[in-house]
Amino acid sequence: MMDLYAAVIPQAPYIIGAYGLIWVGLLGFVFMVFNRIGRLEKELRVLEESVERRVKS
Amino acid sequence: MGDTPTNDLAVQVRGLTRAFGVRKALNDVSFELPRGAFLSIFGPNGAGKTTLARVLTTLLNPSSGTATILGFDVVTEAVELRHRIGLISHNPLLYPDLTAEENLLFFAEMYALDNPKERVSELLADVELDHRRLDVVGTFSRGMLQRLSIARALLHKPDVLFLDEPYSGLDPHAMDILDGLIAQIRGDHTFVMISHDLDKGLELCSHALILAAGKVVLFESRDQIDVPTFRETYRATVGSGVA
Amino acid sequence: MAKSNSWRQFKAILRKDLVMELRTKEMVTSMGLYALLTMVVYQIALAEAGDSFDVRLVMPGLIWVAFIFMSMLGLNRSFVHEKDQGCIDALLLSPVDRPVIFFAKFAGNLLFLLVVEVLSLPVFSFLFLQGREGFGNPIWMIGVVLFGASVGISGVGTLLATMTVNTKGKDVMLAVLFVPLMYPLLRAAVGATFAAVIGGPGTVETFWLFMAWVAGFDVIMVLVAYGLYEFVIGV
Amino acid sequence: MKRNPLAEIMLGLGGLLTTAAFFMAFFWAPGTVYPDGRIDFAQKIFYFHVPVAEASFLVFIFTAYYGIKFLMTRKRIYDTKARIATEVTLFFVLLTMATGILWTRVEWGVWWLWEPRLTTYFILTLLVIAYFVLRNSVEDEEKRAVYASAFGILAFIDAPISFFITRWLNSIHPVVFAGGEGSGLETSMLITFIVAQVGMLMLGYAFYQLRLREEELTERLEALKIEIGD
Repeated sequence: MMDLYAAVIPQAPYIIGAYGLIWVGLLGFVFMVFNRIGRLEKELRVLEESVERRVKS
Repeated sequence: MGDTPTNDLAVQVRGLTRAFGVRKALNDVSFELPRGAFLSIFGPNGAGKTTLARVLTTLLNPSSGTATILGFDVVTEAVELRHRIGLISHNPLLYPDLTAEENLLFFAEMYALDNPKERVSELLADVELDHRRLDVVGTFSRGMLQRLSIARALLHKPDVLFLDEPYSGLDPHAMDILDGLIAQIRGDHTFVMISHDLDKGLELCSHALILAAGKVVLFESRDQIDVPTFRETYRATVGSGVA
Repeated sequence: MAKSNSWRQFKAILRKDLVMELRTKEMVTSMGLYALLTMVVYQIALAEAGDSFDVRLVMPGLIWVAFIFMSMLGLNRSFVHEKDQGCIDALLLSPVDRPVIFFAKFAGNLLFLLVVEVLSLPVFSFLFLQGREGFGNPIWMIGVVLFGASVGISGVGTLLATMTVNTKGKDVMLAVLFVPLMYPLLRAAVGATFAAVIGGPGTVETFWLFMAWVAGFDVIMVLVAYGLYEFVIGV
Repeated sequence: MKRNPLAEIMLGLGGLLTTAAFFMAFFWAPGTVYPDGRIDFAQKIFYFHVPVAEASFLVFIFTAYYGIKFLMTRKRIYDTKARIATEVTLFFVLLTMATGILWTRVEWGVWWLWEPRLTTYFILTLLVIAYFVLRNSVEDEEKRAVYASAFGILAFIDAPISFFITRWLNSIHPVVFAGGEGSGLETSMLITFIVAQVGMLMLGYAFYQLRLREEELTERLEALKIEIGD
C-alpha cells in the first residue's frame, strides 16, 4: 500500500490536472456552443416574427 | 485557331448569377448586345459592375446562367474567347520595370502572335510612342501609360474591348487622346465600358445598362433613352444606397 | 500547336522575370544582403561558444535557417511585381494555361534562390570554417542538397506566395504558412547537409537516404502545388 | 427548425462513455507496474490522451476532404464544413498537447522534449493554427475559402510526411499498438481504452454537428437580415 502511495502522490497533481483540463475543455466547448445556438435561435425567432408581421400588414 | 462561326450578337447574357453563400454579386442578369455596339454600364459601388466584367472576360466563373461573347461561352470556350477580347483598365496593366517595347513583346508572346516584332512596331507608331519604345514604362506619364495600355489591349486584334473606367485619373489632354483612339477603332469593335461618369458614358454609348445590387435596373439603347429620366433613375439607385 | 504556344509563353514569362531582375536586381540583392546579415547574427550567436566548439556540427542547420528565410523574401517580391499594377489580370486575360504561369514562376524563383545560395555558401565557409577541417565528403554533394531542397522550397513557395500576396500582412503570412509546411524538407536537407559536411563511414548512405526524403517531398508537394495552382490563381 | 437528434444522442452517449472510461481507468484497469515494483499511476492519462490525439487526426481528414469538395463545387457549405472540422481539430490538438505535456513531465521529468512524436505534433498544431491565421487575413469571402481549402489540403498531406520523417529518426515515445512481442494491452485496459476512444469519436462528431448547426443558424439569420433590409 505504501508503494502505491509513493507512486501516486508525486504524480497525482499532473494526472488530476490533465483530467481536469479535458473535462473543463469538453464541457466548456459544449456549453459555449449551446449558449450561442440558443441566442441565435432567439434572434431568429424575433426576426421571423417581424417578417410575418410585415407580410400581414 | 478554331474559328467557330459566330452569330450577330456580340454579347449574350442569360440569367447570369454569381453568388457565394447568401450574398449575390450578380443576380439573374440578362441582356443582349449587337455587334459594333458600345455598352456603358453604370451603377453605384458594389453593384456588381466589376464582377460582371470579370465574368464576361473569363476571369471569374458564374454560379449559374450563361454568357456568350461572339458566340463563345465564357466558361467552356474561355481559351478561344481570350484571343478575341481585350481590356483597357484604369490600371495600365503594364510592368513598370520593362520598356514599352518589352512590355508589348511580352504580351505578344502570351498571345502567341505570328510576327510579334512587326505588330509591336506598328502599334507603337499608332499610339505615337515609337520614340519612347526603349524607355522603361515606370518613367511614363499617365497619358502615355494609357496609350501604351491601349496598344497592349489591341495587340491581338480583339473584336470586343472591355473598358474599366478608362477615364478615371486622366488629365483633359489624355482624355482627348483616348477619345480619339476610341473613335478611330470604334467602327469595327464592340465596346463594353464600366463608368462612373454619366456624361461621358452617355456621350459614347449606343446602349446603357444600370446595375444595382447585382440586378439590372435598366437596359436601353441610346435612342430609347430620355436623358433626364435616365439621370433620375441613376440617381435613385445610387442614392438609395443599395449595396 | 497548343503545346508550342505553352512553351513560348513559359519562356516569355521566365525571360520577363529575368530581365526585370537583371534591371532592378531587387530580389538578388535583398536576398544576398539578408544572407550576409544572418551571418553577422550567427557570429553573435556563436560568440561565447569558444574555439573548441566545432562549428561544423551546427553549420548545416545554420545555412538552412538562412536559406529558408531568405527564400521567403524573394518569393514575396516575385508576386508583388505581378500584383502592383494589376499585371496579373492582363496575364490571366491572355490565353495562357494557368499551369504555365506556375511553372514559369517556379523556375524563376528556383533560379534566383540557387544563385544566391551558391554565392553565399562560399562566403559562409570563408567566414566560419577557416582553419577547421574541410568538408568530409565531396563538395558536389552539397550542390545536390541545395538543388533538391530548393526545388521544394520554390515549388510550394510559389503557390503560397500567390496566395499570401493577396492577404493582409503578406510577409508574416508567408512565414506562418511556409515554415511548418517546410518542416520535413528542411529536416531532411539539414540531415543530408550534415552527412555531406561531416563525412566518415556510413555518411554517404545516410546522405542518400535523406536525399530520398527530399526527392519524395519535392515530387509529392510540387505535384499538389501544381494541382492547386489553377484554383488559387483564379480568384 | 432543423434539429439534429443524432448529434444530441451522440453527445449524450459520448459523454456517458468517456465518463465510464474515466471510472474504469481508475477502478478497474490495473496500473502498469515498473520492473522495480512501483506502480505507474501516470499511465492513466493514456486513456484520454490517446483517444483525443487519434480523434484530432481523424477530424483533420475532413478538412482536406471538404477542401477538395469545395474547390470542385465552389459551394460555400463545404468551406464552412472544412472550417468547422479544422476548428474541432484545433480543439482536440490543444487538449492532446496539454495532456501530453503533463504526462511528459511525470514520465520523462521534463515538460517538453524535441522527440519525434512531439515534434510532428507540434508541427501539426502550427499548421492548424496557420489555417486560421490565413483565414483571418483574407478580406474577400470566396478568396478566403479557396485559399483555406488549398492550405488545408497541403497541410493534410504534409502532416504524415513530417510524421514519418521524424519517426525514421527513432522515437522514444511509447508505441502501444505496434504489434510484435510485448505490445498490446491487457484485456481490461484495452476495453477501457476502446470505450474512451469510441466515446471521444462520438463527442467529436457531436461537436462538429453542433458547430455546423450554429453556422447554419448564423447564415439563416444573415439571409433574413438581407431580406428585411430590402
